Amino acid sequence: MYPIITSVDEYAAALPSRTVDANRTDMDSTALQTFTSPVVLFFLLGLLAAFLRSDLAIPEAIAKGMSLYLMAAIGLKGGVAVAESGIDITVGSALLAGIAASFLMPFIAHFVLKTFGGLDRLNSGAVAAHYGSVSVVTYVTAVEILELSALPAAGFMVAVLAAMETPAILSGLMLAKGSDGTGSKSERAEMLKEVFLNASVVLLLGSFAIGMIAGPTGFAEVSPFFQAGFKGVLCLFLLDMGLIAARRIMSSRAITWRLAAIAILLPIFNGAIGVLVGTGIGLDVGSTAAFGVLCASASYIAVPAAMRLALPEADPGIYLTMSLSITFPFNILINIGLITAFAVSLGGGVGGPT
Amino acid sequence: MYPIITSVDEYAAALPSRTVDANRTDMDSTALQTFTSPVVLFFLLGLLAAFLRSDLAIPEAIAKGMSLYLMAAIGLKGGVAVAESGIDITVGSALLAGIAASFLMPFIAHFVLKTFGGLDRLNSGAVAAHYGSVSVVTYVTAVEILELSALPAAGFMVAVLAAMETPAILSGLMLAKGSDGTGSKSERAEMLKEVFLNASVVLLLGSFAIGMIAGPTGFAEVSPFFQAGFKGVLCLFLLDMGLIAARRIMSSRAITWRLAAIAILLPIFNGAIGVLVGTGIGLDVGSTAAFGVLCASASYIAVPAAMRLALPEADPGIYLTMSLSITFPFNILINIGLITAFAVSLGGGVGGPT
Amino acid sequence: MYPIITSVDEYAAALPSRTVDANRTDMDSTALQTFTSPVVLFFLLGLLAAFLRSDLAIPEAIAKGMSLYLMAAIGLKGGVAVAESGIDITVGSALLAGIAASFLMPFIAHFVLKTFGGLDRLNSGAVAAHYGSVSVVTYVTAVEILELSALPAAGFMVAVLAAMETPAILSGLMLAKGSDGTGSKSERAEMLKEVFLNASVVLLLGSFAIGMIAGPTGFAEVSPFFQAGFKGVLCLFLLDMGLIAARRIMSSRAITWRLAAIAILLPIFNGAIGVLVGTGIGLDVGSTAAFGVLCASASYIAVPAAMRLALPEADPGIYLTMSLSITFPFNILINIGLITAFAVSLGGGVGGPT
Amino acid sequence: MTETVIRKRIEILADTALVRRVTEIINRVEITGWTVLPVQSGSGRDGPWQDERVTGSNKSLVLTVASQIKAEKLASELEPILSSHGLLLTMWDVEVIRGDRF
Amino acid sequence: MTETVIRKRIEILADTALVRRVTEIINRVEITGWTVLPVQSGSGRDGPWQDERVTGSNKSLVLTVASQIKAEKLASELEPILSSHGLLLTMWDVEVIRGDRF
Amino acid sequence: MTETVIRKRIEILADTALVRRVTEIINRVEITGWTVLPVQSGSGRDGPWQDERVTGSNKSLVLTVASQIKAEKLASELEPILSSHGLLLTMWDVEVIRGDRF
Ligand SMILES: Nc1ncnc2c1ncn2[C@@H]1O[C@H](COP(=O)(O)O)[C@@H](O)[C@H]1O
Ligand SMILES: Nc1ncnc2c1ncn2[C@@H]1O[C@H](COP(=O)(O)O)[C@@H](O)[C@H]1O
Ligand SMILES: Nc1ncnc2c1ncn2[C@@H]1O[C@H](COP(=O)(O)O)[C@@H](O)[C@H]1O
Ligand code: NA
Ligand code: NA
Ligand code: NA
Repeated sequence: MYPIITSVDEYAAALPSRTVDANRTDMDSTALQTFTSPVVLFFLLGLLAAFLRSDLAIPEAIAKGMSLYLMAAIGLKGGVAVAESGIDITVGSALLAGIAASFLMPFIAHFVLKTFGGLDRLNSGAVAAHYGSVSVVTYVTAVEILELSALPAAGFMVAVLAAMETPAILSGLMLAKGSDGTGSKSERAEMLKEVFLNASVVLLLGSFAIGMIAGPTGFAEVSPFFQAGFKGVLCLFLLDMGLIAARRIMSSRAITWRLAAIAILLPIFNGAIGVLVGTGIGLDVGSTAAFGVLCASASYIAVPAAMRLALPEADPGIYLTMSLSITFPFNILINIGLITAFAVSLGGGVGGPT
Repeated sequence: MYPIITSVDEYAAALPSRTVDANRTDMDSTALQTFTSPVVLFFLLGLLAAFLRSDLAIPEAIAKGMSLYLMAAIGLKGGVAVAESGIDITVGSALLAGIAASFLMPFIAHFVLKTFGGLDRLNSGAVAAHYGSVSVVTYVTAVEILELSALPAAGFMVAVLAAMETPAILSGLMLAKGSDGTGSKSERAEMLKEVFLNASVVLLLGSFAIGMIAGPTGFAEVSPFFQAGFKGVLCLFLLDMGLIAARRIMSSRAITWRLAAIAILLPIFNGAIGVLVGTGIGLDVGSTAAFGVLCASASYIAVPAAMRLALPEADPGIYLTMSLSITFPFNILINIGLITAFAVSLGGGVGGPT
Repeated sequence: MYPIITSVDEYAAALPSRTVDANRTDMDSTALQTFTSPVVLFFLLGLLAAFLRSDLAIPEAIAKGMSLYLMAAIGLKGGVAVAESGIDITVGSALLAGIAASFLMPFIAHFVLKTFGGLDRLNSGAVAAHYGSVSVVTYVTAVEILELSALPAAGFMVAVLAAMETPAILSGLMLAKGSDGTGSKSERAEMLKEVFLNASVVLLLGSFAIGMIAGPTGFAEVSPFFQAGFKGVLCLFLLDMGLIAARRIMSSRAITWRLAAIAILLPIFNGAIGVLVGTGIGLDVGSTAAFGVLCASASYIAVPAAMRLALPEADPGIYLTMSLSITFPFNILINIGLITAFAVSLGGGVGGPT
Repeated sequence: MTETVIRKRIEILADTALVRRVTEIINRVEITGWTVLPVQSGSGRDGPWQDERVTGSNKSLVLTVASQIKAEKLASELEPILSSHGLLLTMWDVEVIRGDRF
Repeated sequence: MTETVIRKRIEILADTALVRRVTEIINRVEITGWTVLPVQSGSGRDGPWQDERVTGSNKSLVLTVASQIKAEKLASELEPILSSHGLLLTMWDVEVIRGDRF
Repeated sequence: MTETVIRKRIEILADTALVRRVTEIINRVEITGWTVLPVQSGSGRDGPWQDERVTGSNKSLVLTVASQIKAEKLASELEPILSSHGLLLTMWDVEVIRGDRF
């Protein structure tokens, strides 16, 4: 494990050295695009409004509706892209790599959370599950920023996103309860059902399939709704996420500085691993960055819901605050830029940034 | 009545024979368009997700908002179309035919439900009212599919849709309670008010009128919202309808195979009548098909609401499950195609498919 | 004060005389545009549906979502416009004039409400606060109508709108409670916080700032959502406002004919003052009309919320019915047209209508 | 100590479409007011239902506070529609402040 | 006068994700029905929370009316998950009409 | 049999804008928690109202469970704003499980 951890340093080191020459501009422009993009600015507005204790709030039904819209839209777009590009061996490797990453990353997280973080086994397992799984909105924001930087991610990455949601829940539960302690057989079956048929997995894969079947022609009919409106909806959704993230951390009581540090360093570390793996299995630079972002992101929808059922004794004040109030903003504001720069530097080193 | 019922056979017979030569392709392409259209695919996704017991769900406020949007949009578009085309005698005939069909079709339905279906008088009347009235979403979906097949329905059909919502409620109540048994005078007055001023009638006719007043110029201002977004919203709305329809049938206890059969055969029969009448009064092929779909469709919004007030003893487990969980999916997935093919075959036989 | 009040007559007099020659057509066309615009027609539909006691209703979450959308959109557009045009001294004068108008207009209103209106001090103060503050939707509707008349308001007027929301609350409280009676120090501090950080001020100014930072390029990404959809959303929002306004007045018990007269004459008077001030500080005709509309409009969101906290003994049946059910429709349907005509006549008199 | 009096609190679960009929009866027996709460889902003799406002199959909870006498009057006025319309009525004693209002 | 009988009304506040588990237990002890009300926000030992359906951190209130015996059975069946899952259960006597249903 | 203790359940209907003021008082008298339920519509001395969140004219129901002593303290602390702000407070005895929490 240690050699891997030291690669964080490598990763950090890579940024100044490798990117200086050819990729300095890329990184700068990514950072700039991040902070002049309305999408990110609305997120900052949400954070700010909540810190100032404004009563600005988005009705829940609207927020829920927007998240369904965003998932349907990226599923569709991914499916259409795959219908156009066809499927090759990379798709299979990316899916496998995603599933493996989601299942394995919680082990590292669990170790760090128990030792450095000082959490008990139960809470370590619960938090670890969040970091193995993914955040749809982080992914979507990254894809937008990558497109602005002319580094689009491949369409099939949506399927990877869906595939990475759930394996981490299983390993997190194993870590929390011991491999045999995941409850009675019927409970485990219910758990698995919950996990594989949860709303976001079904909607992502379902609309991905619809995109593949309908193809570009079918998509053309609905693209004014699902494509043209996308970024605007993302703005309002991130405004809400900013409000929720900031409000949660202001009322949080359970977060130590050690946990806060983990909530920042773990996504850097996981992101670097993701970029290395993505480059290793031959993804293009945009998809590599997207894969890195998936590894770096932490779930705050599917996994908390599963934990409430399976580990009700674990403290939502810890896992939600870490994933939603620290890691999520850090990823949106800084880490997407870091990961992209790292992917570009590696991709540039191997064979050019496309 | 019997001669009419046998025309179901005629209708069924008409499909293979008349359409074979010239219209085979039309029917095939309609069927194909049905199953590669994102609109229909999202409906299937909803059905599937519910059958798999996924927790996917659309917030009610969003669903309600989408249904208001869809009604405002088709009202507007219809009104603008009439502002462009002007009103002629066909409009009047179509309105009269629609009102007559809505009022009279429950009598046939009531007879079948009481004899073959084995329902009591009360429930037969309640179910019959649903089949005389119309489903806005079925109509909207049909119009989309017809447009893909280059058979657009006339703009004034929206007014026919609105006119057909309520007469069936009156005949259904008469059938359920006896002609004099529709309650006290004040109750009847309240009932009528409810019926003629229910939300969907007011919104459909109101936005139809706005479309006529504003005309193409006024509509241009709002068309990015009401026109460009339309199909996308319809996708998400049908996703929700699929979820609701499938969940209802899974928890249903009251549906016998006889009732299920009626919920499929009645819309075929009513659709055929509608096509015959539409052709008879000289509607173009697209409008004829749309009229057939109106006759075939069963209400699951306005009529259930009225029944809860006027016939609270009738069982929603019967009328909602039949109209929403059997007839509605059957119409969307199969019957729109059948009706269109029949309309084309008749229209082609009379004077060409336009 | 009296010389000012007589200027209402001047204002009324100005309409027939000055506008007859050059501006007759402008006024007529504004009036025409008002009544063929789908935006206004949907408002009328809402009023009508409620008067007929239809059960048409828009879910609250949707209405709230639409109002957030409208504020974000106008904030963004204003910010982008300022990013393009730059800031000059007029911006500062307009902001100062707006703040002064919002703070001072309640004094006149309070006087009229106490004397002619017969209200007690408390309710006079509460109502006066509403008339000093502004209605976002009235402003937005006016901007749409002004654009149809080729008299666009300057982008910075959005900042003026935000600045005018709150000063009136302070003067209204002073009038209601006496200058020292605005409660304990901590209550006053909380009050001020509420007022300056209320949702609409934060969202308007926040998205205004985002528009300035993102500029036209950044806005281009999100313009299909925030620009193309704008008028359509406004239609549905005004439909809801029509329903709410009419339902409220139908169940109102507290409104005398004197209060109704004030609810119509005060916006005429305040609008005229606004146009005079706007012309005086050198705004272009469109911005002058917009400033007049801001002065004429009465708050029905931010101020009622503040009054419930600070003046719970004041009667919402008075202040909400006056501002929402009388002044708001009067402004939308008639006063925007009057104010525009007055601004054009003054602007034309001074130096031509642009 | 705050002075309280005993009143009846009555809660009626009904189809949302029927709420107006219930509140009209509340007004008719001259109870001073009522409050309606939303309901999400439930289950009864007809099996489970979920709030599908699209098909109008949702319910609401009407709550009202009244004197013993008016509460009994309300209950007996509601009785005819209780069974036919599937209402659920519960009623119990509560302490209220400013009891003269009710 | 309308005839009423005394029944227990039980209300259980639970994470929305747990509602199905609660209603399964209600069905298991053969209570005839239940009703779920939405909840907006709250505060307890973990500090305040607001209904953030996005993160699934919302709660619901399950209400059910039953005979004394079934109510006690329900309470004892729920007891194991009451503490571990942070449920809040209150229970009191109410008068109901058509009491034979419960 | 499950052991229960008797506590007071207090429910306060208030303008949503006032909920924070009410819960601050609940915290001040050191009650362990509270829960807020949404309200849809109602009618009182000012006539009927409907939940128009657009104009902020909506209400919420604050429910809290506390010991007799704390409940009385809460009632008397709330009394000054009860009339001026048009609150509706009802209070009754309930059985709770794990009563030591309250
Ligand atoms: N007797 C009552 N029972 C239940 N709710 C009431 C009652 N009286 C008033 N309310 C509620 O309290 C609110 C304020 O009432 P009031 O203070 O009479 O204006 C009303 O809008 C109702 O929602
Ligand atoms: N025992 C019960 N406790 C709470 N709610 C009930 C109970 N029985 C029925 N309900 C509610 O009342 C509705 C109608 O019940 P029913 O009349 O049995 O169909 C159900 O859908 C539930 O929401
Ligand atoms: N005394 C109380 N009265 C009413 N609701 C409470 C009370 N204590 C806790 N709650 C509710 O129960 C939830 C869980 O409480 P706890 O188990 O203390 O974390 C809180 O978030 C509140 O919504
Ligand atoms: Na991850
Ligand atoms: Na029909
Ligand atoms: Na004003």
